[in-house]
Amino acid sequence: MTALLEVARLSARYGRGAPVLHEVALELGQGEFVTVIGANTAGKSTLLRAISGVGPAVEGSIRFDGRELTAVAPHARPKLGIAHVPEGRHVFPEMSVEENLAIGAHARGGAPGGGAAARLEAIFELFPRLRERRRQFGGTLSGGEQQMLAIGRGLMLEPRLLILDEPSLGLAPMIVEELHDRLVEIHRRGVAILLVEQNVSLALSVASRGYVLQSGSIVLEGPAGELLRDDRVREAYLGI
Amino acid sequence: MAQNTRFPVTRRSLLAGGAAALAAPLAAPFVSRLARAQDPVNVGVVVPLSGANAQFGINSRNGIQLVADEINKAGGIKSLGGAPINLVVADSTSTPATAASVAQRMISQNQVVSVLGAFASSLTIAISEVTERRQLPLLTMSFSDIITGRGFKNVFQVVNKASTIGAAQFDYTMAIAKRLGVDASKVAILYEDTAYGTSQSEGLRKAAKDAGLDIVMDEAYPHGITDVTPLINKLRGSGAQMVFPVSYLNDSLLIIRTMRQQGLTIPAIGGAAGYVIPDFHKGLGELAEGVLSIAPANWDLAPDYTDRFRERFGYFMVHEALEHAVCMGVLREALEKSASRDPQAVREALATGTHNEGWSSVMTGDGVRFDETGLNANAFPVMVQWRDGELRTVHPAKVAKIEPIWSVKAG
Amino acid sequence: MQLLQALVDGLLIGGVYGVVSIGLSLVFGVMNIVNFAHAAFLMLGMFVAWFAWAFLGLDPLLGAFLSFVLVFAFGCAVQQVLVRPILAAPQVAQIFLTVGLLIVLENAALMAFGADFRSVQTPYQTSAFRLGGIIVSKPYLYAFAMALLSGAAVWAFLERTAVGRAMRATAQDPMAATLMGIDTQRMHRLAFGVGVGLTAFGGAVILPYLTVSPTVGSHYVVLMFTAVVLGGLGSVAGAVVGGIAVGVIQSVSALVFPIQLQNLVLFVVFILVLALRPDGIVRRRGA
Amino acid sequence: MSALSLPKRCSALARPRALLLAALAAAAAIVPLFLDPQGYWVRVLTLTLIFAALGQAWNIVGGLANQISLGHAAYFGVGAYASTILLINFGLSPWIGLFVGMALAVVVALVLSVPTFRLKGHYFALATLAAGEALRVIANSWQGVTGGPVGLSVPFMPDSFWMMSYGAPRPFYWIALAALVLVTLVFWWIKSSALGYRLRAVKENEQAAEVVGVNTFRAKLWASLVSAAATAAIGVVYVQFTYFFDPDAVFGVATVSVRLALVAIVGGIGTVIGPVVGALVVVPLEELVNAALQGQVAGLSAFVYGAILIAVILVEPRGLVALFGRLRRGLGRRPGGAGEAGR
Repeated sequence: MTALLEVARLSARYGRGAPVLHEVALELGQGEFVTVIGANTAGKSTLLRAISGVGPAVEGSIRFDGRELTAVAPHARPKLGIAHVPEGRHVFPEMSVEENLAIGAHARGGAPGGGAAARLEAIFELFPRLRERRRQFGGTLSGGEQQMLAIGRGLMLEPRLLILDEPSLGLAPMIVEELHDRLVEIHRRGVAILLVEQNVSLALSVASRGYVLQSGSIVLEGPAGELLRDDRVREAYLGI
Repeated sequence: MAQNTRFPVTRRSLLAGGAAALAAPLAAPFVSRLARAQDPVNVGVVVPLSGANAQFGINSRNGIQLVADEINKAGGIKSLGGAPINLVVADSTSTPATAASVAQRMISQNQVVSVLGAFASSLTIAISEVTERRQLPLLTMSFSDIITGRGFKNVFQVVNKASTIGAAQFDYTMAIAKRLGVDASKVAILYEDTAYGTSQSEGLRKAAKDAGLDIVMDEAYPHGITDVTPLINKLRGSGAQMVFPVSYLNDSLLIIRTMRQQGLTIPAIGGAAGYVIPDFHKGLGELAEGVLSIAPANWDLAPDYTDRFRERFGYFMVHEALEHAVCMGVLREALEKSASRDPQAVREALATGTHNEGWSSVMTGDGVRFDETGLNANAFPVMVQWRDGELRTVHPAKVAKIEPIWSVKAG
Repeated sequence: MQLLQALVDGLLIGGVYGVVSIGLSLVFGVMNIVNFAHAAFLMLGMFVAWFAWAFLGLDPLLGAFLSFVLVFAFGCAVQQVLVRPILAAPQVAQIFLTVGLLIVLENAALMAFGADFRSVQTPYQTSAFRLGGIIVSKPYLYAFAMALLSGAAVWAFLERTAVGRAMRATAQDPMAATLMGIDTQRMHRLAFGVGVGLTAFGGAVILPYLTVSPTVGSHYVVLMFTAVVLGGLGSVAGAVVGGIAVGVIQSVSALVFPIQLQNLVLFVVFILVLALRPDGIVRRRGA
Repeated sequence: MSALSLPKRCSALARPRALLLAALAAAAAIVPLFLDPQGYWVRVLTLTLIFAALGQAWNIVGGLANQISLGHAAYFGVGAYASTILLINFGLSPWIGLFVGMALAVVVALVLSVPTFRLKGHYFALATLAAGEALRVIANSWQGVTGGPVGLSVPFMPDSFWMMSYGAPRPFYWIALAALVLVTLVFWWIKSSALGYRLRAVKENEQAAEVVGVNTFRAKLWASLVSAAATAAIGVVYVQFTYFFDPDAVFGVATVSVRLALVAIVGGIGTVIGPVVGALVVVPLEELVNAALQGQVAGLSAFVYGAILIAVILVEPRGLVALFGRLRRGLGRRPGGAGEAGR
């Protein structure tokens, strides 16, 4: 079986600055849950943005389901089954929760109704809070609710790969745990997940495999459990 | 468009092709200044060919072009060995400083003997500051009182001043009303707050005051007004029996239409500009019928001449075209009389005697004679009226082509 | 009574100001660009309607639809060729690109259509309804009705259709919109096209009481900016409210101040509103 | 004056550039000796210098603090009217009128600062636009003082330095050159002073600047007062040179406000040389296009002028100075261009 996502020799830079990513290689199997950890400026977000196409120009190759992504326009990538929940959530502040979710349906080419209604129902089941808040504007939600909305909005795309960038940033610990439970649930339903998370221990506890990104290069990779026990990881990211 | 007549390409710009055309003015100082007898006499024409006044600029250019072509066809300036007239036409834009630069360019690069233009008073005044310092005659049909009111020696105004035209707008109307037995004692004055509107309304106001009439409304409105309803509401409340609007076309149409919408059937006696151009009748149709307006001159006073314009350009010779044609006609006479290309000699010839040959005779008042300020002392305004789709002269009686009527078409 | 009349007049004319300003607001909202050439598209719409009247005998109220379609298509092209390349450029460059566009469009129209002042003749343009002592001008009322109709259509488009929603998403967060599979460049093109098309529509419906010439747009530039700023840049509903506010201010201020100063009154209100409520009188844009 | 206290900074780096500029100014000063003193080119070059100086004055707020003012005509017109009214009614020398005009412009700038300084980006641009237009309406309506829409003519006088009156353009060339040099020095001085540092902070991130203790309101105010005063002073020179003006010629949006910002923008805002380069392109270009296409179809010259402006901005949105830099480096790519998705 071919990998769902195959990143090879990926380099990226902003303008004429120093490269932010340098020859990165990464692989993610069908339905796999992978996390990328690293320091703040390691280039994690840039890597995710490169995959969804909203980052800087890149060199190298990104293959999704065997197809070269670098030649696909950014806005066409969600249609292939990639949903990217960006850092900072980026919900549409002046749209209701329902409308935020409906945007996802639009990208799938369908007007609300039919399959979209069922997906909406599934998302409301996953995040009951969103159902309560369905008429509220995105901008008026709490941070945790916004994060749920952002994830729900991504799920409306019926992705095969869900990319999450720092979903727990700025959220209370209780909510973070709830969120990760939901991620596990989403993964259980067959969606592959690529997670970037500052909360390294949490990330490694939910993911099956992990990569360590340092100064734009992958320095370490392996099963999550191994990484969690790795001294270098423990020292650098877990503060132990 | 019929107006898009091209102008004779100068020798210089023929030499300079493509992008090099941009460099042509640079080369001018090095072009030989030696003038042989058959070398053309360069005449500068500075008129607005872009911006809000473009239509009037194009009309003016057409008038001048017509006369210049006629002169050349008839053998040029005979006293200069048959030298043809070469018009150097440029866009004044609507900025006075640009108009002045253009004039300066014509004087130093094209060695023009005289400048004609520039329709709008502000542009003409700016140009006159240059021509006066360069001692070169400027012929204009701009109305402003300032033009010949500064003691300049080199500016010649072939039409009456704005204050005279404004006064005539009022006095003639009263004369017509009296003759037709119409009661008119309460009047309203509306004018756009431009140089033209302001200075003409001053003459109008003074004449109304002198006549002891009740001015029940006297209001300026911003140029480019997009809704005159507040103005007409005020007019309706004022009880005026007639209104004197001084405005360009858009406002004049708005004013007349809004008056009719509100059932206000008092006559509007226009202040030239917007009221005496073909677009006025085209825009209002039936409603234009019977509308009176003052005008500095009118085509029907010399149809043998002005019909040539209609033939060539497809519309009647509007007054700015006519008066600019007169400027060109007067200049031709001065060139003939002076037999010189020296601007000062031409100025002397302009300032002396009466010019009444050919196109010079088309202006009101038996030819053009400039007083010591440079104002045409012979000219007088006329009252014109839209009748059967034509603009006809109805007053003063000595030049009137048909009898005026006092009627207002309701919508 | 005078005040009532002034309010009615202000409302009618203001509704039109509002609708011609929607496009300016929409383009700003979606692309963050202040389009100084916007009024030139009003002029184009008026010309289309005039030619439709002169050669097809179409009343401008109907010709307005043609104006919308043609100017919409033209606007999409302008966005693609001229505006798109400078979306990431400094604000000043954007301003001056649109200023250059204004000069180009005005003078292209001058070369293509000539400098004549053209106007149409319609049976209703000099009549009015009388309700009690209040005079309601027919051409103003029709223009107002058509304007509100088109404003409502745009509102419905933005609020009720998937494309409209995608456009709003692009305005609120272009990156998130891209991540949701929205082609933001297409949205920009559409927004620009709809924006200038709507203005062209507004230009057509006011043609029965106005004249068109290449520079007619210049009379509307300041009114449009005032309307959108009063309503809040980027807000569609705000543009309509702002437009009506402009119309009413103009018309009511004429009762108190000399009409010559109507724009001065407007500017003072404009600056005061900006100073006190920089985001306009209608609503606050979200984060 | 604390904001303007000059730091001990006359670095080695600044010196060769200062010498270069001095040499340029000296070379510019002798140019008119080779031209017809009454002629067209002296006139065009004088207008170029005037607009270069205006662009430089605008640059103080527009370039250093990125406050895009579209209302500088307000100051320009106030200077023009103040000195001319005093000259006509009291025979006062325009040199004195110049200071009165500067003082009035400072007052106008103070008044405008209150409602406009909180505004950002487009809002600031639009508010200043409205302010300039408001003054135009006032000048147009206040006929008793300003002459109203008819405009004002500078009285015809014999050549005199004291009355800033000359029949030929040449002396104005030197006055305009002096004005440009002065404004450029002021710009330079501010740019390298503590005030310039604060303005840069405003430009980069106003909130962050506030947090680290920069009084951004004061910084912007100083810059705009200096800019307003300089603009008014040049306004006086302009009307003495053109002899006649009406409200639209000195308070107009297109004729003044947009034009002088355009000069700075085409050249490259925030740079010392930008407005000079911009004026050297914008002003003569308009004349050359007008001259080359004279007598052609109405509207063609303005059309071509507009098209060239668009082309310049499309090729390099950051102005000609940046373009020259790019050409010198021989690099085709421009940083910060293209790439819209992540806007």
